[in-house]
Amino acid sequence: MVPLSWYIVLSAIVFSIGMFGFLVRRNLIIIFLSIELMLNAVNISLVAFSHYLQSINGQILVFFVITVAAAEAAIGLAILIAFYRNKPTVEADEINLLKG
Amino acid sequence: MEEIILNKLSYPILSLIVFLPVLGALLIMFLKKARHIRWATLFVTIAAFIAALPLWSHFDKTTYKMQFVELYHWIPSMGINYFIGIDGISVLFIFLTLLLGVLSVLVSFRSIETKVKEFHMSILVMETAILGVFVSLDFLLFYIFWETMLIPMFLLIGVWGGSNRVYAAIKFFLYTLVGSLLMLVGIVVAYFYGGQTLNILALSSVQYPLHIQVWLFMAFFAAFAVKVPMFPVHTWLPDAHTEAPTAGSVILAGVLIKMGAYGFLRFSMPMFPDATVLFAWPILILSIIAIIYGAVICLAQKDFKRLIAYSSVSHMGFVTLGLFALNSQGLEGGILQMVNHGIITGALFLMVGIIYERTHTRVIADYGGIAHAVPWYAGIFMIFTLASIGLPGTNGFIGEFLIILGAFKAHMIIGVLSALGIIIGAAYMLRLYQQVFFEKLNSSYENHPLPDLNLREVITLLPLIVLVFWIGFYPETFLSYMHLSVENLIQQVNAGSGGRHLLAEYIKIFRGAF
Amino acid sequence: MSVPQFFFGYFAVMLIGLSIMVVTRKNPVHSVILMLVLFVHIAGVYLFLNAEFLAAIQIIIYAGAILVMFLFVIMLLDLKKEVTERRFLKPWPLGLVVAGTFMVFITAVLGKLTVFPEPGKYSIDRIQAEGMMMTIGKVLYTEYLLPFEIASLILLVAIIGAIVLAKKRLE
Amino acid sequence: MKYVLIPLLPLIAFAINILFGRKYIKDKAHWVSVPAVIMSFILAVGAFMDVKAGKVININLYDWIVSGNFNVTIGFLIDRLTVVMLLVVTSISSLIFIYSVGYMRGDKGYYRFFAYLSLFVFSMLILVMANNFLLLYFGWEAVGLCSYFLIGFWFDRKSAANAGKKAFVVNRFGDFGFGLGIILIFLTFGSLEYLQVFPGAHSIVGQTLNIFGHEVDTITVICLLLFCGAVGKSAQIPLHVWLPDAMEGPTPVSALIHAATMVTAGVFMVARCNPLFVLSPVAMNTVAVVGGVTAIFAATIALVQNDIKRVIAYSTVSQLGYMFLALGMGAFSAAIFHLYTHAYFKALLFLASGSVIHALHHAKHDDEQNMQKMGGLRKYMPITYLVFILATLSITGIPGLAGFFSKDEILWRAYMGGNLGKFLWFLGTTAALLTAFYSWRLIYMTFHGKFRGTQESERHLRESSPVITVPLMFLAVGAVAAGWVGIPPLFMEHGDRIGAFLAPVLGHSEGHGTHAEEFMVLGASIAVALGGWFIAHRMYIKRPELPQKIMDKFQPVHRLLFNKYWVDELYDKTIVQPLLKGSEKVILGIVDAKIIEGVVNGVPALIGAFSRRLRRIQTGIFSYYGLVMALGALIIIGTMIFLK
Repeated sequence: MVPLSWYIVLSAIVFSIGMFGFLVRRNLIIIFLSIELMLNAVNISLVAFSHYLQSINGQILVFFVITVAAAEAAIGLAILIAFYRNKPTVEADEINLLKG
Repeated sequence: MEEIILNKLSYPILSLIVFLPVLGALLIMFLKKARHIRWATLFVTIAAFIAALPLWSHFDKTTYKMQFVELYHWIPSMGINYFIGIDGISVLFIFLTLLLGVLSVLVSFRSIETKVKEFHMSILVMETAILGVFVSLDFLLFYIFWETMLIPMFLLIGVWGGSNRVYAAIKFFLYTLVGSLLMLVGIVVAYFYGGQTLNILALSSVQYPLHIQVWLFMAFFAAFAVKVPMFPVHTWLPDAHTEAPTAGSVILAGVLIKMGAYGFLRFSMPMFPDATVLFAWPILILSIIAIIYGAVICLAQKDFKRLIAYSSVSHMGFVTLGLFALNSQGLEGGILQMVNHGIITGALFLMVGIIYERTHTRVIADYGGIAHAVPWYAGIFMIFTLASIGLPGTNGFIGEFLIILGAFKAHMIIGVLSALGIIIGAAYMLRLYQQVFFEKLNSSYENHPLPDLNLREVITLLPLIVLVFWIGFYPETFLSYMHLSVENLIQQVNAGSGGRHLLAEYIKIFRGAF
Repeated sequence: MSVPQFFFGYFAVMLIGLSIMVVTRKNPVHSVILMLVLFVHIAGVYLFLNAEFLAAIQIIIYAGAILVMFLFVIMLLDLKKEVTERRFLKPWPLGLVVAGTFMVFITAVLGKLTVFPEPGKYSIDRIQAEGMMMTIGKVLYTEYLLPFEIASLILLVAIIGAIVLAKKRLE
Repeated sequence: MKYVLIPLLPLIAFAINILFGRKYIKDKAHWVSVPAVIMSFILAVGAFMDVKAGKVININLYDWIVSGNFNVTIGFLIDRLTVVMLLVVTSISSLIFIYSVGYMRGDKGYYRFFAYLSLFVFSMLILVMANNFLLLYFGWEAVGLCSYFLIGFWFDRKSAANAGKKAFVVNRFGDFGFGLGIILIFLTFGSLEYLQVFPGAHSIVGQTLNIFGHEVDTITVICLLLFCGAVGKSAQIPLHVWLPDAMEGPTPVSALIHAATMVTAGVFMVARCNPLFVLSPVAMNTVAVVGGVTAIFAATIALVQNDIKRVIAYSTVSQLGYMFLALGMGAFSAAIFHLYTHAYFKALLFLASGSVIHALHHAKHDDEQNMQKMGGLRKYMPITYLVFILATLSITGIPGLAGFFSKDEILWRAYMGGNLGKFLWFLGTTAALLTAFYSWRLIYMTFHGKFRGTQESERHLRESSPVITVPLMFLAVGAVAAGWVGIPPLFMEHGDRIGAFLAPVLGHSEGHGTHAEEFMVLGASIAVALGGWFIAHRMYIKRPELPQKIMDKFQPVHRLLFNKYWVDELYDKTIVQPLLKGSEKVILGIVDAKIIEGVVNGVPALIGAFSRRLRRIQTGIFSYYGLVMALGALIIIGTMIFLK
């Protein structure tokens, strides 16, 4: 039998890798991919809990996470396109309009 | 709850008065033409004034209790109510606010050309907020109104002000906000010490321990002293006044800074009687400094509006002096002087605004001899100058005399020093008058004729002129409202466990410390 | 080592390896392709956890829809220049340390997770008896009806938003 | 009740003129004001009859200010003292109003002039009729205000505007003390009404006040504070500086306000408060010394002035000094008597000099008030010359004329007042000598010799019109005959009728001197009057070159006197300039701008500087923000793990 903690640790590792990608990559598309990666890492743990606790709620939650992920990706990429029209770059450190 | 008399009229009159302006603001949001907006605002302010007239006739002068009270539960779980009412002290300020509201709209008819709608909405919202402050008997309600007032004023100064308006607006905002936040802390402390209620009347009857009183008094003092403004925290006032548009200056001088002194009367004194007695002396001394300092500084002013602003510092010094003399002459004089200052300084700012519309300069040296060109203007300005100096027969005299009498009662030296301010007051006002109106007509007006007052401006000033003489010759009309409330207040202060005795104790401790 | 453990080991190694490759590739197209492989492996993990329906969803939605959208976007944006430039921001070692420490913390805490509450009523046998679709459907349309509706609304908003944002401004 | 109309009529006239004068009434303003003041005069005569019959009228109109135990009414008290003042004020006002019709004709502020004059009469009447101290203060300030308006009547002249302001502010210094005195009276007696304060005065004898640890007699403090007000209003040392400058106003104003009525308000007030003053020897002596010193001080300055109105102004200050001398010696009725005679002859002097100025003005004389540019006017203006002579005879104290009786009574009373009194008598007699000299000097320089102006202006010289000369003649009658109500008992049994009339209010003035002494005093004053005349005659008629010689010989003394002892300059250097400079440089420049604003702006500036540094962290790149956020989350998680 595979213990639950293995899945959790796997999830944590994948999440951390996704987080690393999110924090340090310059390319915005890969940053989005990293976000997807983190979401999926969470999904793994959710499904694992669902299985081991014999509760269906975890799976339902994954369902919603996928929904939100899809919406987020759609909006995010749309913003990216809109932004790209104004300033043709997808590099994170060249987008500094927050500085005001 | 025996301290209140519920509203006996068939409709909630206070709520009506307070919220009429803000409803008016909603109404004018839908208007497009500047002309319509101006007339609609004027109509709303006049309507509010008329709506308040029953207060005048139905007011019961034979009691000190809160009248026309409206009391509804608001957030029962925290003991917060919608609780409003007035007594003999606040009723005068209601009328002053309403009157100056009308006049400030009238005077802006021609001077405001940009963002007319927003301007008038700001004025109306501010009127509601100020009225709310004067009627609130619940701390949360009070605080909401108190802070609401900041925003429209900030906008008035910052958007329609003079050249340095942004600096002045931010300065005004920061000063008052810092004070208010300390007061908020004080309110929270009072809430927990006073049995988890925010009812101001209930809190006034709570006996706080002395050290708590001292801390709370200081917290409230921060908010009120900035607003008054008292001596070391007065520097926002000249900037704000100078940069604000005329209507803003009028409201600022006329009622807004009265809220600080009103706070002393409504909160500091009845809630912390011992601390009040304890702090009376330092405040008296600060007041004396404000009186003389404000007056002396006026001698050096080169800017028309700034001079009047600094004279406000001096006059408000008289007000705090009277209040903290803690006897009936001082208190009544102080309250009356608040009204007087609203009338006189309000009028002076109106007059400066009127001439500024024609000349577009505030530098005193740019004027000179204009009495030749605008005799009516000069005459009316003279009336307000004399009232400001405190000449007998004008309202300024009654207030200042009572205050000096009260101060003299409190201590002779204080009385003598305060009277000194009157001498310098005459000097700077007459100096201003001479430089502006007398001597040869300034050559710059020979080619550009300077039109005298028009009908609208005369109508704007007329009520204030009437009031100057009315209070000057028959102040009893106004004093009679406050007699009992003031007596009650003095009793409350004295009911504290004899603060003078405590003061002696403190001095002993203080001496022991060295 | 049992068979499940072996398969878990395989999936774990693949997932971690693929993840690292996804976040380190220079060319985003490569990343997306690797991501596709990664999603398929995740679906495999789901199958091991008796979540067949989610495994299918994972393939269809993530691999089939979202990743394709990424590809479209990459092609919409002409990204030749970026490929040749630096991959990471300047303080990337700090990011590495943060992510690493985070991983250590999480594993340190969750790895020791032992206390289990009472098992729920959806045992594997019951689900198999009733059918996966039936079970999920029942819960989703009864207990989770409101969230479900809200999710649909979010999707609607996302659709509209994406269209509004991405379309060229009509002059 | 009808006596309320006495002050009210001029007030109505004022209101009508100021509101409608500019557009409608214009040069008919006198038709409003003159009848009003004449009506007041008639009513005042009625009041005099009533009071003479033994009535004391005390009317309370309404409560003015009520606050706690403080209560003051608007009310009038008409007793014997008031009535005398009423008659003086209304009669002289009536004459001067009529005179002004001619004098001010053609001035573009004609309506304004009459409005202000009416307001002044109203205020002055309130002042004398008040039945309490606060209303007295009201009138007191109001006459000051009118004085301000009227001195600065030709406000386009900078000197006039300055003089008005100076008068007002200097008076404020006096009023400062006066106001405090009133407050102290209230705190001591619990009331401000004369009829409650004066009877109670005896009860507080010996009561003391603690001022900086010193126990001071309360009544003395009260009296000295009240006297402060009198010093300001009646232009005594050291607040005399405003009165000479006040001559910038039109001449009728100088006559009415700065000679006959307003400046004597201080005398009236002290006399009114005599029940208080008699209880404080210190205050009485102070009053007497200030009066005596002022009398001689002002007389010396008048010796060398060249401006015709300024000479008369200093003469007024000097005469007011006499009145205070009398008050201080306890001779209250003598002071009022002198006030009354002085009103006539001094008003006459001013109006007559006004007639001269008027004539010169119409003759396009460029320096219309400088006596050095006059001379020989006798033949052009015989009536003016005649009344001038009469007034001068009266003021110098030639027997039989008004000034003689009143001045003599003062000197005699002073002489009887112990050592201090003898000294003051000596001052007063010397001042009388100087008075005689400068008065005759004025006449000789103005009317005798040859005209020193241009020939062009000489051709236009002529006597003023009847509207000016008729009031002069009336006043001349007063200047001659007004004193006949106070002939000393020495010459006539029951001669001192005014003293007897005022006795119920001001007390009897008992003297303890022999007839021989009285004759000596009398003789001395007649001698100095003639002596002064003689010297002036020698210097200005017989040997006209003499004044210049003396001037050269006593250059420093002349400079000292000509520059009025440099009192103005002293005040300017010690009070005015330090205040203005201090205000601008120190308070505004340093305290307000640097210290307070420094603290206030310093704190935000510090925060600002700090945040400018801190702002560099804000790169605007969201990844960095994310990094920091993750770091923060990590720290929180770490603490939670390791603290458990």
